Amino acid sequence: MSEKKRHKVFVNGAIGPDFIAESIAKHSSKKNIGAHDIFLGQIRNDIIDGKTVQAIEYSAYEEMAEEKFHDIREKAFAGFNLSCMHIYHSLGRVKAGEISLFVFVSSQHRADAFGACRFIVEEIKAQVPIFGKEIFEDETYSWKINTE
Amino acid sequence: MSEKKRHKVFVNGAIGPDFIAESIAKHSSKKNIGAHDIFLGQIRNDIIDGKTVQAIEYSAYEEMAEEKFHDIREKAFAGFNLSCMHIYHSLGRVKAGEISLFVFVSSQHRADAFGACRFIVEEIKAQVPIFGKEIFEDETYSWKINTE
Amino acid sequence: MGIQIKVFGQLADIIGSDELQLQDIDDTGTLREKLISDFPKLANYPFVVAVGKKIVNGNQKLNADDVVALLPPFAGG
Amino acid sequence: MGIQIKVFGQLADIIGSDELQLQDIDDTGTLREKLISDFPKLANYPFVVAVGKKIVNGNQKLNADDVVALLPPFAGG
Repeated sequence: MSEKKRHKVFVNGAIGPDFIAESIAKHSSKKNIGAHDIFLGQIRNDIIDGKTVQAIEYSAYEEMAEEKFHDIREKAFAGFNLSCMHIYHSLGRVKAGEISLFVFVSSQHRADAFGACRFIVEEIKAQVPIFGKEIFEDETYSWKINTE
Repeated sequence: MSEKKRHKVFVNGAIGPDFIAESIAKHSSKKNIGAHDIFLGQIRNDIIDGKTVQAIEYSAYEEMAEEKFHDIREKAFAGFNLSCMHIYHSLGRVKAGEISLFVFVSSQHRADAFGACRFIVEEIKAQVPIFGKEIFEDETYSWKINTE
Repeated sequence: MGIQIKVFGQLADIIGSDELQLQDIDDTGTLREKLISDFPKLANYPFVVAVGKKIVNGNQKLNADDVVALLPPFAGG
Repeated sequence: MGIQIKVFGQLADIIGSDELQLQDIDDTGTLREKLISDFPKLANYPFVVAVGKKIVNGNQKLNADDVVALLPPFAGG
């Protein structure tokens, strides 16, 4: 199934709106698609102990992360009726207001697109060894932990 | 609440990827946003009685539709913790592979973004008086009915 | 009483116009009966009546200045 | 038996390196004890051990060629 081919998930720095637009445009040739769901994770300028986050610096155990992303892909295709899916995640520094996660799921019908997109985002947060330093305006930092 | 200001929902013809990219880019200044969920409805080249859909031509009872969109906005802001939301829907002809619905929901946290986006799409399909002619390659047509 | 009716989508195809004027219509029940009598094909098509941009459930009295619309199934999204 | 360990995120801050070599470690239970004895601050930080890119639940025997990693809580997304 050529739609299931893997691409590199990690990208250096923030994910730009133009990159997202290009991804969307590429899908106009897939005319069996009726619904896309796109999740974007954006860096918040949270205030932690009185200091404002200006960026997150992401690192990962890349070999294991790639394996986990692959598992998540397989589970998403097994559990939902999808035309295609793409995941991109930043490594390195991403500033507040910029985008660090881009999940793009396409299906004939919206229920599968919505269900799979949410599943994938939850799996990424829980299963993939990615680490984030929240960097404050004075360049001190604290380590981020996924909670919500 | 300035975030809740209304904009025109209906646009003429397809919604382009560049328009979507611009919308995303505008949100980089809202640094309390952590999660965006974007739904895109794309025209499928369904085959109906042996004929292939090449486009849908949308019309609407516009005055009532605007009122319904407003109600949906109010309900979404009441039911979910949102930073902002935008809905765009095409009128006129949109070709197979092109985008006719763009729902863009932003929140601090992903649960609200996912929940609200899905709520809004379901409400649009069920509540808003929009009508669609599925136009075949020989320019004959049949009227679309939302089912799924 | 004469009322002015907006007609949308497939219903405009069947009726042959996107506007319609009818006389002696007191409520939405009478409207429905009159429409199906004038355009028998309508009996085979589901539609709803909106008055003042709100969909009517059951029967509702009509006034001369009401904005009345006939709506086929929705297809947005 | 000596094993090579990759160290990530906050744990690398605490240990002061992103790689570690330890002797006489037969299983992940012993690894945990040795780590906390060498770096007492680790006792206050939750972490998991991955062997062959899989997270270990409970205790697992280690071989010299195992790829072992110490992982702090995930923060992707």
